Amino acid sequence: MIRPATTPHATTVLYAVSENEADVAAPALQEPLPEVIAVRPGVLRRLTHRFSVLGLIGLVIVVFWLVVAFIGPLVAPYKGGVLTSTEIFGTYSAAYPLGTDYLGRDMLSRILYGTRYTVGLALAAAVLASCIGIFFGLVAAVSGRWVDEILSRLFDALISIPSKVLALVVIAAFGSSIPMLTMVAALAYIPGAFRISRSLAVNLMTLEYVQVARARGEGLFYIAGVEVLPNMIHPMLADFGLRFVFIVLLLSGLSFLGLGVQPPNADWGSLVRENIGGLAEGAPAVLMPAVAIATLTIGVNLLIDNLRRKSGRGGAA
Amino acid sequence: QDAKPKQGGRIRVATQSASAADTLDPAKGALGTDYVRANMFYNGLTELDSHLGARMALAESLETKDATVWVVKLRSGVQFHDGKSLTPADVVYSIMRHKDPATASKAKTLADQVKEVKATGPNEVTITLEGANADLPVILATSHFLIIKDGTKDFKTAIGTGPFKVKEFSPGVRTVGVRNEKYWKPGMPHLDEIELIGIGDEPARVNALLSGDVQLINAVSPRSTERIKGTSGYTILETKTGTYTDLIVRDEGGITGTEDFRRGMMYLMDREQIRRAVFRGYGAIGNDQPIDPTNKYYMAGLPQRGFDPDKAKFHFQKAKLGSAPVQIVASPAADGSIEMAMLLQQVAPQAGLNLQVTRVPADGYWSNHWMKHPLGFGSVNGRPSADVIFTQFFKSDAPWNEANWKSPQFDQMLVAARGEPDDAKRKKIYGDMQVLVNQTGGVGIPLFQSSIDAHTTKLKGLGSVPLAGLMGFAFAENVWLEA
Amino acid sequence: MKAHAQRLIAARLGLALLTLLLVSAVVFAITGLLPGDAAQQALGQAATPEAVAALRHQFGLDQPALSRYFQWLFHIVSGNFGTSLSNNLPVSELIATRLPNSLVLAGLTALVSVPIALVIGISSAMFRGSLLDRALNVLTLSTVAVPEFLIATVAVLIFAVKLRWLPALSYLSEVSSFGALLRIYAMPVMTLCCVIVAQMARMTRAAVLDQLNASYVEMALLKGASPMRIVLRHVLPNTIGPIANAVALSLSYLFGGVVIVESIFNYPGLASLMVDAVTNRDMPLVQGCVMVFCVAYLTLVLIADLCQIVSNPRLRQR
Amino acid sequence: MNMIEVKGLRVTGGVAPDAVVEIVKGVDFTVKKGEVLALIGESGSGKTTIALSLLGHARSGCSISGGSVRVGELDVLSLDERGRRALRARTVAYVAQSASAGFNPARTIMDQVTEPALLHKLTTPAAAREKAIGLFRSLALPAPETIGARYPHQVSGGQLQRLMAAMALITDPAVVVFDEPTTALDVTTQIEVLAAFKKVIRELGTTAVYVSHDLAVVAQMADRIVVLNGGTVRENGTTAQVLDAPADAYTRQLLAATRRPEPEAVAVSKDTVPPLLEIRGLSAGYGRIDSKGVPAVRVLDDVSLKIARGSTLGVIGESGSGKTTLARVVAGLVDRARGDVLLDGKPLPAQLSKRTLDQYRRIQIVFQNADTALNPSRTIADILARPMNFYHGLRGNAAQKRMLELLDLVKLPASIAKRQPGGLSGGQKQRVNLARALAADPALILCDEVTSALDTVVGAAILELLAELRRELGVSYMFISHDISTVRAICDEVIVLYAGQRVEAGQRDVLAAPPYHPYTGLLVDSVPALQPGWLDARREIAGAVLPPMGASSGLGELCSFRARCPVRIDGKCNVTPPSMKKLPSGAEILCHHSGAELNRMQTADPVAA
Ligand SMILES: Nc1ncnc2c1ncn2[C@@H]1O[C@H](COP(=O)(O)OP(=O)(O)OP(=O)(O)O)[C@@H](O)[C@H]1O
Ligand SMILES: Nc1ncnc2c1ncn2[C@@H]1O[C@H](COP(=O)(O)OP(=O)(O)OP(=O)(O)O)[C@@H](O)[C@H]1O
Ligand SMILES: [Mg+2]
Ligand SMILES: [Mg+2]
Repeated sequence: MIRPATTPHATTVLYAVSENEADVAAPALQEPLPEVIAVRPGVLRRLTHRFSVLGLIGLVIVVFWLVVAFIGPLVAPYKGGVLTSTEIFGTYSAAYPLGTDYLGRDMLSRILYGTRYTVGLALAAAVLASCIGIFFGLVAAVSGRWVDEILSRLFDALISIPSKVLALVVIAAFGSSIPMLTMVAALAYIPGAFRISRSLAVNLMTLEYVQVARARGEGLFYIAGVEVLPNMIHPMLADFGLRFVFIVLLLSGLSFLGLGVQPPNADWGSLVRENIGGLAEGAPAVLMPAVAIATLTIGVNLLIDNLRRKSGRGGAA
Repeated sequence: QDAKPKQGGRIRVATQSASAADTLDPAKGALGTDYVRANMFYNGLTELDSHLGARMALAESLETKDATVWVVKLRSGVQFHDGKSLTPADVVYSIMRHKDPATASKAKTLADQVKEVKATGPNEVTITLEGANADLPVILATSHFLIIKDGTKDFKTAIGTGPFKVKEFSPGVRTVGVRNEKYWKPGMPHLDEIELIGIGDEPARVNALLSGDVQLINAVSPRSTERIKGTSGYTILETKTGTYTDLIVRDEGGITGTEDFRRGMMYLMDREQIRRAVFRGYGAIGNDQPIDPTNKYYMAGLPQRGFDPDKAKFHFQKAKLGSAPVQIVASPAADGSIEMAMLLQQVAPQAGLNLQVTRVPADGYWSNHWMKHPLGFGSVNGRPSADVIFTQFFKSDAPWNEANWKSPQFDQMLVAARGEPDDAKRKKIYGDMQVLVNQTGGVGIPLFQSSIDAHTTKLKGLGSVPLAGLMGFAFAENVWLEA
Repeated sequence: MKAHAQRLIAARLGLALLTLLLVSAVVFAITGLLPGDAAQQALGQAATPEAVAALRHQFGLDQPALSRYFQWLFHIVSGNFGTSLSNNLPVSELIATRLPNSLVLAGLTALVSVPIALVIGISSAMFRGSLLDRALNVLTLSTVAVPEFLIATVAVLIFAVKLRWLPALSYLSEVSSFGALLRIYAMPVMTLCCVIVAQMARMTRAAVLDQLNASYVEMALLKGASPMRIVLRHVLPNTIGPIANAVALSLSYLFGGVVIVESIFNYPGLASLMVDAVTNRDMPLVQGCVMVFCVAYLTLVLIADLCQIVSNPRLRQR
Repeated sequence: MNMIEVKGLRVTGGVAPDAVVEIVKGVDFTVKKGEVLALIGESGSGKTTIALSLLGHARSGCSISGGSVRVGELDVLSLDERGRRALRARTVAYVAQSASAGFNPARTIMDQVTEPALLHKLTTPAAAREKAIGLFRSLALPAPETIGARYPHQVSGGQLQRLMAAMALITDPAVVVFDEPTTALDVTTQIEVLAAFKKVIRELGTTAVYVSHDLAVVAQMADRIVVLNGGTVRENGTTAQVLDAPADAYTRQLLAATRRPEPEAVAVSKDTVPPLLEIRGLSAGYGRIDSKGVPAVRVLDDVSLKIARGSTLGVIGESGSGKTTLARVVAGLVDRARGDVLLDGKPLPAQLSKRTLDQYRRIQIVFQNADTALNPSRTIADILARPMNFYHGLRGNAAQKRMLELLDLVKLPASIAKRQPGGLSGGQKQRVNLARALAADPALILCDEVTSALDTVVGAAILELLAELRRELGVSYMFISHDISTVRAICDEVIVLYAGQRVEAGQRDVLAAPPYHPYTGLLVDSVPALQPGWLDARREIAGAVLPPMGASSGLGELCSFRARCPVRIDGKCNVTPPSMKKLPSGAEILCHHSGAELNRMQTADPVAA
């Protein structure tokens, strides 16, 4: 039955599939747990079992970049901002495996140093945006009419302010520090997360197990946190993947507008941006960070898609 | 360059900036585009020549005895675009309006030197200054002081005397000027039409040139020059200017006010490296004083300060610099400042300095950051005269006294130089002032940037005026298209 | 159906007003946090305290923020969007010159991207899990993962500088023929497509997949319908609602989110006008632009909902 | 001649990494031309799987792994995709279990009904429409000319089921497969649908395979019966033989489950005053509440009832009559517009938030749909532990112990506790549901159609369990169902709802024999009897035209059943509201007829059970 409350937010429907998928497959994910401990050598096989080839690729990429984010500066051949070469936009060479940038700095080191900004910042912002969005989405769905209406309108208002302009304003007002950038990127994507989580939650709220909990006299927080939230995690994860991509892009867009991470550090988007002059020569300085961004975002999405796909298996059981 | 100019044709010119704040009001001009636009539609009493000297334009002559009272004879037969003749009233209005705060003139500080402007004859205007200033003809050549019609308040269009007439003006989008058939300079302008646009993104600007969409661009990054020169049919034009991006060590009572700290910072600047890495050689090494080598008052004998971390360390120790991090604020608004800050940051540990770069957005930089931090950067466009630059940036009470540098001796010398009719003596005074600024001024001027324009080789007639690129923004009437 | 749609539109109009009010308040509040104001910005380096004060007075900035806000609000209600502080032109006029451009760009992009996204989304849903599905997935992801300024610059390098097929700038004054229009818009539209196709395609895929699980699909299969027919005749009518919503969300990006494309192609749209307005602290203009974006967004969402109603006989009935 | 020949059919389910299970394990049967074969068996026995294989189709995740299926001259399994497409709907047509799910909600009915004919290029669109209208008519659909222009949601479930049959028959297929076409319907609707099906099958002489788990239904429709269990054929014989002389033990078990023993009367202390739950003059509904306190969609209208401590109240009525709403009002999930609800004689606040913890605890609700009533992301242990913790503060070992007790009580293995609901069968889930309600230690359990979604064997087990719990724990039930036999089997008292009105209330025995309210009569008569020919006999009376009636007028609430009432009185039922009457059996009814009149009319009915 189509309830009036859900019609303006048809996005829900999109994720309904995975929701069911998630429901059904949950036991499949849960049950083998005790065995994992018992059978050590099976871990690798189990891993390949749980992820498809593409998912495995995604996992490898994500883990790789996470590791780089942590140890990048340690393994970088040169210190982050050191000017080492007189050649700008140098090409691949033994001394500078990924060439040099517009000032003659080692690109590999720049990328290694930049990893933690892109990965960390985007991840933090995406997590923050999703968490806050989900929180308010749940609040709106659970508390009903009034609160819902106000929150929805407020986020509608926020969503219609272009994110780059919002970022411009906030950064101009508060300066561009890492926490600020995280906040801004999160702020830009909270309304989206809110919309989706709200419509998912509104649908879940009509389900009978939620009604049972209400009839039991449970508080709103319990209902939101225990009955509703776990059942919308999978579609939200899928949403998180794209959101992550958009945040990485927003950050690079900010660097276009001259906002962004403080020098000499630079996130990958800024690296692309500051070296774009070398594009005509096909300088690695501009290509490599772009490749890094692409691999990271594709990796994250492959991984997440795969989590869901795995969940989908055995749907008819 | 000797070829005879061809008449006709249209070109499109892209400068580095355009915004909804674009204006046709010369007083409000803030960006290169505005200056170019103003020079297309208006004329000044004087104009700059290729040595930054003043050449008569709307004024037929400009005479003074004491550099305080100036008598201007207006050129006769000059008409505004709407057919009205140029009269003293127009000149009076054009100059005096700068003094009214409501005009929001960018040249208000300069105009405040003017005591009064009066029509003293049918073709004569007398300008009385508050004090002597021999540089007035040069000042009057700047784009803010271009002559508009008496009483103009509405700048939706521009009624000037200039070589082009407004065909279309949409702020932030484009300006189209068509040839003024009745222009008072014989044989000028050469082109039928000029379209002026702004492309903020430098690579996009270069690409627009190389794809043939525009014929002339300015503010080319030194890193793009190789590419442009390497493409047949295009070339660049380097104009050495007095424009500089300076390190400001501002006296705000803290350590940045101490002589030693300042000196230390100056020694930390690796000027050669800045010139090479940041500006790819397009610039002249500076010596922490604002007069560039193209200027006739440049003092050549001043010993060049070099990169010397040891000396810097010595001075820092003398200044009792601790290990606490020192913030340095840079912004894309001050061209090259971020790179300079990063280079400084790199070498700072050698001198025992822990420098941290804070980049702030270009947006709002001038009102919110410039001169508000102990360590920061400024960017000063070349000024037509030594007097202007000293007055605006180094006089003790100058509003833009970047380093908050107070030197009564300097102020006295400034006044003395203004009133000094003897050019040799003036040069001597200016030389002393350069020494003074170099020793204690508190600004580090690593180099004077060249301004780089790029254009198709078909475009001829473009010359250099050391003020800025695009012939000191006044290229419009001078260029023509070779078939 | 009419009645239902009318009721929906009426209710939406009411809510839209509320949203607009909220937006204006939010914008006013956050721009209030900005350091500097229009007067300082207009004077730039020449900002001396007296000059700033005089200009502030002229702009009315010396009044308290709240009273300025209500004044502005009052003017809006009487249909007056105010005058831009940075160039003294009426805000409505400034917007009116840019809005058609933004609409054309958004419209053309929608015209190109929506069919592409639908085809991609539908084909990857139809061949779920196949090589094609994965390839399309990676492809759309990689286009969206490349920063748009890079895509735009690469496109310019190839098509304008190297091949000279297309102009590097979007010269609207030169739109004289359809061919010229295509040439001028080709690159901006292509760049924007790269940005928005992925999301729409993914949403379409999800929506179609959702419906493919429905039992009427199995029934259609048992009627002997071919997969193509099932998707086109059976599934699509049921996915119009969610797809329209996804499309609306993506398209709303085409108004305010295209600063970069506008600045690279020198395209005179609303987004760059708004960025300028922020830079100049030109509050009336900022507010005007945000109002337009908000209205555009709400309209898109409303259209999406109407699509959903039209496509869903259950909703149509009520 | 055999129209259908199935030999050694094997279907496996599950994809490689998961466990592969054989769903159908070598099934053989044949159907002669023009014969109706019934496939019968409990849920999950592979009925649908076999039915689909007749169309050469296996659901995603399943595959046909062996055997052969011949339909006419065609070897179905050896056909390629195109061949199978050509077969489907052309040679073998399928009528699905749930018509409402089988119809595309976004397209008109006519569009979908004529689609097979057009798809296979059998006729022109115009001719197809003509034919469809003819089929609508012979399937006794109302307004056959125009019904095709409607959308699926604009017709009732029973009509939709008949429309689906029309869709199947439009191509004149050689074989029609009916997959539980009436399981989702009300008894009253089921009768009409069955009759319509029977008529067209007979008229067209179609060969049919009829899938069902309801022996009584099958008895009406089939010539032969194949009994399935666990993917194998247990028995294959003529209808009469299978029903009268079942050869297989499993068949006997099935038969036994339908013939439920009359429950032993539980000693209910009648003198407990006040009753555990009392409802007086309750009105409720959904939507915006107007100034008079009447909701926009009014579902319940002036309903009163009492449930004594330890007793069971049955609530019966067709789909949409407001049964679930009643339960929700009691649970506090739906606001009431008017009336009082008393628990133990004390008023129960309408709003959930105003109730006390004890009130929450004492009323527990068990929903109809076991699938959606359990949070799929929590384990059974979590689900059961929550009410114990919430109401009784039980934690750790004590909770663990209590949980095991509960599982034991509902006859579930303790190993189930670690699983999530997705891993349980429908019957198991329903037991967990029940256990969760019991965990609260409630006084009243509202059971909303707890057995409707289950097959007879499993359903019977749940009912058994309910009765046992009642004996042991003394809980009371409000037992909601549309299945009269179930209600009769376990309830002490019964109320009958029609369109939100309580049309009859009384002891369980009121359902046993006339007189009853005309609506109750219709319900009782519609329950198929386990004897072949019952349907044909019954059709004769039910098919009779209703007595004519003028336009309604008058004040107050008229009898809501008057539009369908076979014994309505023009000038009375459409003018004055009915009054409450007491029948000799002690039941109260809302009708203009007296008990005697009703008795006369209803005993005249030859097939009244
Ligand atoms: N896609 C699938 N993958 C694996 N097993 C399946 C799949 N679909 C159904 N099954 C299993 O096959 C068995 C038979 O299912 P089927 O639907 O044929 O039963 P049925 O007799 O029609 O039951 P019901 O009366 O509930 O409709 C069940 O045990 C079911 O769990
Ligand atoms: N949330 C709701 N909003 C509006 N109307 C509703 C809502 N829920 C149910 N209804 C309507 O109330 C009426 C009674 O519904 P209810 O669920 O109580 O019937 P029921 O007797 O339980 O039927 P079933 O046997 O199908 O479960 C129906 O007409 C239904 O359409
Ligand atoms: Mg089945
Ligand atoms: Mg119900």
